Amino acid sequence: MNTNQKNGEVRIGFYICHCGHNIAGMVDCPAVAQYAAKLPGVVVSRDYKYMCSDPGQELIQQDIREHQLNRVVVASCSPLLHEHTFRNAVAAGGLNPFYFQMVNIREHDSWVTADRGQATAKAKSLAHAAIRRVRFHRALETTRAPIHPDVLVVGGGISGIHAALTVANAGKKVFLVERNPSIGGHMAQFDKTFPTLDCAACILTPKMSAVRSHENITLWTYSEVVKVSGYVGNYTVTVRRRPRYVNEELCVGCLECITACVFKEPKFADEFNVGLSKRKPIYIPFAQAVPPVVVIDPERCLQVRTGKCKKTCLEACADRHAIDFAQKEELVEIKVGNIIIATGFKLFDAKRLPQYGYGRYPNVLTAIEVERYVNSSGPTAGEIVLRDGRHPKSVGFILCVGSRDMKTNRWCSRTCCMHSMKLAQLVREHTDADVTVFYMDIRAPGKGYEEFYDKSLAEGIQFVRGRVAEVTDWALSPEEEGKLVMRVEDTLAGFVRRVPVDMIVLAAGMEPQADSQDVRRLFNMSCGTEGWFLEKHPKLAPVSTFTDGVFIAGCCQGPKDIPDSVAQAGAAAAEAMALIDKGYIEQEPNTAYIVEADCCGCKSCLPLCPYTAITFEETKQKAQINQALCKGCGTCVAACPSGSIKQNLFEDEEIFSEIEGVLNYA
Amino acid sequence: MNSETTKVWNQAASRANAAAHNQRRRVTIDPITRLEGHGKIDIFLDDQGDVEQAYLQVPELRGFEVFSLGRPAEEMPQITSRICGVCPTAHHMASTKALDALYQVEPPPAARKIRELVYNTFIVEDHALHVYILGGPDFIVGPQAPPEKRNVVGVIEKVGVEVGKKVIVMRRRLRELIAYFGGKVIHPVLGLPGGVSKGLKAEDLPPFQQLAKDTLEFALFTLQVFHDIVLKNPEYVKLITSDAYTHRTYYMGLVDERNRVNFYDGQVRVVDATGKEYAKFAARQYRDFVAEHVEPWSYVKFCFLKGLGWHGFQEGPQSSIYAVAPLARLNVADGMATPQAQKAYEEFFNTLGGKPVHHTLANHWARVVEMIYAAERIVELLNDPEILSSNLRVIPTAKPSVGVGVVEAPRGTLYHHFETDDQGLITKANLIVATQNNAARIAMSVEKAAKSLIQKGNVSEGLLNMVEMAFRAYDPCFGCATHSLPGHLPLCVSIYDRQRKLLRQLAQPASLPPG
Amino acid sequence: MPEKPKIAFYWCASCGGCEEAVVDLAEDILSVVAAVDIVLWPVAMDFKKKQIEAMPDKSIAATLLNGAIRTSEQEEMAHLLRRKSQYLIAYGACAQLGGIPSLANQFSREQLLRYVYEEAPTVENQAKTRPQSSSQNNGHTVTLPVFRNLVRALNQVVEVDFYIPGCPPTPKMTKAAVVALLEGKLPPKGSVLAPDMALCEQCARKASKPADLSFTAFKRPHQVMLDPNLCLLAQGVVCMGPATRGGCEAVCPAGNMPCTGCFGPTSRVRDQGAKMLSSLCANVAAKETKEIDEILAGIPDPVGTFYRYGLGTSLLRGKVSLPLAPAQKEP
Amino acid sequence: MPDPNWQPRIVAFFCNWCTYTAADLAGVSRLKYAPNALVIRLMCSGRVDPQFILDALAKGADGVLIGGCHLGDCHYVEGNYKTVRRFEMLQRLLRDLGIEERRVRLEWISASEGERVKTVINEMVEQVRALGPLRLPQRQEEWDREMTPLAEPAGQSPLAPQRAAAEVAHA
Repeated sequence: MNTNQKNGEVRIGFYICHCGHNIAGMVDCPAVAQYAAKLPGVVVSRDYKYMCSDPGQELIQQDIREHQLNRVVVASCSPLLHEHTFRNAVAAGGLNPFYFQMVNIREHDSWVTADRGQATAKAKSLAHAAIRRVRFHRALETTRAPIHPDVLVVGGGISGIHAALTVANAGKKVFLVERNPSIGGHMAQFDKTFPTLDCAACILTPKMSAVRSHENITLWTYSEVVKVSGYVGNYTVTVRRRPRYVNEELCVGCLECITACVFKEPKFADEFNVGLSKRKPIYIPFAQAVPPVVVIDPERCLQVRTGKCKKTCLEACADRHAIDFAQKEELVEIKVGNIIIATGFKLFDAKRLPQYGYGRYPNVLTAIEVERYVNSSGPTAGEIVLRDGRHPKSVGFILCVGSRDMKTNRWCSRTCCMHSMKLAQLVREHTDADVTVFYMDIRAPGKGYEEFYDKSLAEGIQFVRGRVAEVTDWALSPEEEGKLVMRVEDTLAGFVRRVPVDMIVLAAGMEPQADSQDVRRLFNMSCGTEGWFLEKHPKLAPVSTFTDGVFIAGCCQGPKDIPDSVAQAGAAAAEAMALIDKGYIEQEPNTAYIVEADCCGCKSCLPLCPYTAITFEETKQKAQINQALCKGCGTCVAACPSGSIKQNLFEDEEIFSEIEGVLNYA
Repeated sequence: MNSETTKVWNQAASRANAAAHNQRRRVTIDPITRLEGHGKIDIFLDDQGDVEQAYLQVPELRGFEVFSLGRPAEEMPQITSRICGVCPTAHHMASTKALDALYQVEPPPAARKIRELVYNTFIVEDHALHVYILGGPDFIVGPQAPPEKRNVVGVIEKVGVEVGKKVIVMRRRLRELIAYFGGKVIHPVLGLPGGVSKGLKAEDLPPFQQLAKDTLEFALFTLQVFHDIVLKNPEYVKLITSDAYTHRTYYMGLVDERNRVNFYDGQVRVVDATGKEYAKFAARQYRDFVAEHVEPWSYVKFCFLKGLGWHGFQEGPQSSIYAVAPLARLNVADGMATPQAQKAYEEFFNTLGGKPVHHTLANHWARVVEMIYAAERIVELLNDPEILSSNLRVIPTAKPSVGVGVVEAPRGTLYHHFETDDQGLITKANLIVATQNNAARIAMSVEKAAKSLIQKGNVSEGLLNMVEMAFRAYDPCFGCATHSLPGHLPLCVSIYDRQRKLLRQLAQPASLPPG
Repeated sequence: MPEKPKIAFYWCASCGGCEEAVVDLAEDILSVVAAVDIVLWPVAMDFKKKQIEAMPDKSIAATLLNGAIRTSEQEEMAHLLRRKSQYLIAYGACAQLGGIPSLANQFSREQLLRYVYEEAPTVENQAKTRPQSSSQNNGHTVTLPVFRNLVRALNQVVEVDFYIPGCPPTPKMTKAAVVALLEGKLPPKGSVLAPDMALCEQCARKASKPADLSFTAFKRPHQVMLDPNLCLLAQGVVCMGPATRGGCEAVCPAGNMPCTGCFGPTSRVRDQGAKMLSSLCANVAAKETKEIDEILAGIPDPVGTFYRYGLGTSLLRGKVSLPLAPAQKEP
Repeated sequence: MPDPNWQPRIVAFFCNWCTYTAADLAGVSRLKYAPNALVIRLMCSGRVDPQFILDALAKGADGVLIGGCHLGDCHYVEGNYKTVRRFEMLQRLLRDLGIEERRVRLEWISASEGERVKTVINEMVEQVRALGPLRLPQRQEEWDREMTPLAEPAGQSPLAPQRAAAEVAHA
């Protein structure tokens, strides 16, 4: 420890950062520095262009040495951004890092204040508060908690799969939990992927089976996380595993049980083919499903529902006994250190825009439906047909369905343009229909995306700029007979057109999962107003959340395409691994503690702690706080009726002096 | 007036006159600050140097009635006890009884008895304080004794250190009993509407029964002391009955169903100067009989009989002024409820020439009679098996509205009157306390004493004590009177000449013991 | 023989309970009295103010002053005794915290005088006469001290060295304090001469309080049969014990009634009421605002409950919107 | 009497995870709002000791704003429930002590609601402006002015004449 901390006299260094023009543009930094210089205890007061820069930090360290500073205050941006930077600088200067206090005069002042005089005054008040406060700071040590090396990945879409594999390949154990009977997510439903038009299955399936076979991955499909407790490095997670009535280990996916099922014909909507085909109560989600085992739909299966069934499936599986109606739902508890959330998105329900006639006109389809049609393993084995079996002569695409629309969702779903152009090309490929795309703007901001747009144009796909007003089957002219007519204002040609087509494809946008709010609470994350999970910082921490050790990847954070999702998944995996390999997490020393000599044992604090960090020491008849369990919320501190609980970094004196400070500058 | 006294006066007077002359008639013996809030007396002389008028002032006020507003009624027994730390039990009990009335609950017998036990214990303890320490010195040591002797030290010299100890120990033990039930003896907490918070454990009874015996013995012993030292001395009797200390006014006090003295409960009885019953009423009717008069020169309000109207500070047939406290209680009662006390009661009136007795100084004797009654009552209560019952509370269910409670404080009748909303939060409070009832008569006593003793501007220490005796007999508590400050009134007399120049100021110590 | 240290007792706006508390030293008081030279004790013995003024400053070793300050005279005495004493000790809740009299700070001087002298049910005063700091009565000028707008604790008028808490303080503490004085074993200036731990420590009911107590209702003492052994808070009755300095040995709970907080807060707390409010309310069970309010309605008088003895020295000191009567002329 | 260029001063206690972050977001989004609110950062609104609120008012704040996570979203599970319970009682207490309820406000603002920080602070400033200055330090000063005659040396004290007389007496 450097001598500065020994002598009683408080010697404060105050630094105000211009942050280029971000602060200096609105706050008179030199004036604030002069003001601070006159405040008691301040021995150095400077303003500087960029405090967070190396020379800026060096300045602090120099002053600590030359002026025997034992307190440092920096007025710059938000502590959430740079508090650690400056603490480290202070430490490098030989001072305990917690003799530092930061003043937020950018996010909370210069950026939000319109008047330079007022902004400067506010900066002075805030600086005054910090200068008074820092006087009471004490030397503190950060505590370290070990990190459990296992990782939980929630969601088995492409993001979850990639995150899981990345972590697993690094030798960490991973639990991958997927709600559906198979992993694969939306990508598994795609036929080809833009802009390269390579087959989705071909690139996804290997990753899926890799997940299955990976020694470090425990795959739990048909399962959901129901409870999360603990904190970064030490989460306890409860997973509900729904019974599929089929023993995953024993089933080889021969599918004979399906043929044997008492239901001779498939008669239930097939989720994977978005209802375009039928399945039986016992079924396999799709050909390449992982795990490649059948599942029994409890809603449909006679045995499960009524217990009255010939159970022909059992006979069919006689040699393996994979089918097991005795299976019960089970709750499994696991311990992990980090959690990656990749719960994806849900498609906008086109029925919400009745003017497009989805659900009213059989030949109005959604993009994903067409996606299944064009897929060779789809309901029509790759044929694009109208509901009456004919091949469409003309197809129209409507973009931004449930996107960029004040009435539904304001945001751009980012993939629909490319997705639609891809389908348009596939439609051309599979049929020789005329294809017209109705768009507001074509957004192709990705590698090879613009080229893909050109290619679409080159292939003779028509692009009409304008939002379709309505779709109707009311023919006004012979050529409109038996067709679906789109009424649209062509904003380039500048007149209203009526365009008759055989088939209409709606590019439905992306929405947060229906249960995103529950999931958010489950993992203690925040949601943006739209319902997408909120990243810790839009630029600097895009896959982190406000809860340490919980990361987000893919479309649960916002609409994005496969490359971005995969990139994020990798990033999330890397963040998790960074923590794991460090082996411990540094805990902010803001824990509460009880001064034993002061505690009267009134027990008022005991019920207040959500982490049961406070216990009652029967022998001493006093309360105690377990520093490892305390998260530092300070609720018990505020509640202790005799003021016997204190909180590091947030002592009463520190806050009272801050109050005095902010009010002191008139 | 005996020759000895006269001699002392004249010496003092001549000294005083000389001094007065030297200092151009502007002498101040200045203890005034000792008396803040504890009352002061201004005496104005005419050209002849005779007393023109005397003002007894109380210069303080706390306004309990006002800051009780909005408070839960059940807190009143504890809040109002802070009116006076000398008689907190009286205020506590008056409020508690007001709460019974407010919630229309009758406490279980055991609770009532515990209240009565605590209350009578308090009366003995408080009376003992006055007899031996506050008022007693006037008689036991003697009015002419020098001031430095006129306190408990002098008393002990006269009656012996053993007795002095006895008094202190007795008081301590009695106060311990109050603390047993009340948690604290100063500002007890036992009172709740419909009962008391704490009962008596069987194992704790015997020591208290012993205490009861000793208390009665002590009370009788006190009467004996009074006999030996006061009544055997014709000078004292003469003094007691002298005109300077006599007022013909109304008297007010609490009596039981058989018109016997009762401190804790009963009906308020008022008799006129001839002893004829003027009124008898229940606490809740007090507003029909009691009214308060305001003077600009004192914070205390002066009570008078409402039916008669305010006729100023005068006695006799025109008077609407009444007295409370021991003498008054004996005057309004037909007797005492216990044998020994009854005996003492009869002796009291026989000696002083029948009812009613108008001699202010007789209060001291009456006080001793009351001590005996209270002690006997304590014995009765502690031998009543029901005192051990654990049935101590009735939970109020009625909707509260108005409640008036009355008790006899050592210094006289004490009314607490509360009105609340449905939640039992105070919407109006009115407090009429002992010394306030007496205030007018005390003022008169002082003026009368002054007039009869100060002539031609002759003023002396002796005079001062005689004047002091005039009000000390009431054992007034101006703390209570203004709901402000306490004080067994130490006195400061300021005397002004015709030009209203301050002529003299004289003071006497109040006489709490230094030890 | 060496001169005995001079001690003074004085009272301002108090009820006399503090004086009685000193008297309640009973036999013990003799030893105290033997060791000191009491130069001022209004209720007990004569003295001349002039004698006090004549004394050199700081010549009184210690003055124990009880009672709050409401009148000009009390202020003047406080200043005088401050000058003459080495140690000025605020004795009892009123001098230390403002005490119950400072509940009056929730009401204006005018409200007070109007009610007492004009509106009280038994007053007959058509002329609306009020006591005056100086009044003429058949040519006699009679004076009274000025009645201030606010009730104040001693340290709001003069500097105070030590505090002895309680309404009233216990004889035990009083003796301990005097002994500490005589032996010169005094804590740092400004200390309260009592334990710095909350009352529960001393309460016989402490062990009976459950570790997971949360409030589904608050009950007023008269509404429940009070269990003489169970923690009063556990019975839903507001007991100020947890927010109140110990030292009285929990006499009120011993009387089967809740603590009302007369010893004031510990040294670590600036506002006793706020702290008690904080701890009580945080432990309310309900989550819906409506239910919360229903439960909290069980405490109908927050000011009187949380600031019974300390309104005058609480952070707000009283009702902040009180109209002030113009400072009166001194007589 | 109120000073014409008076500006409301509001002390704001923001929880680290939601409201403080929202205020950062408001900054990042360059939303302009009134400069009168001065933010003190706490980890959780549950740390807001009622003493802080009273102290802020007593030291010259015209209003106090408490910002926490939405109920159910507390980073510490239930801290904000404790806050709202205290707040309900505190409001009653303040009312009884003559402080308008609208001077103290509790708001749930999540990390994503930067816009709300702007609206709430602007509203708050306006409603406090409408109420006018609280000026508790000045008021308490005015309260104590009635004592000043006695704060001076005894010689000047009102009772001086009597004392003068006394001195003559003993000369």
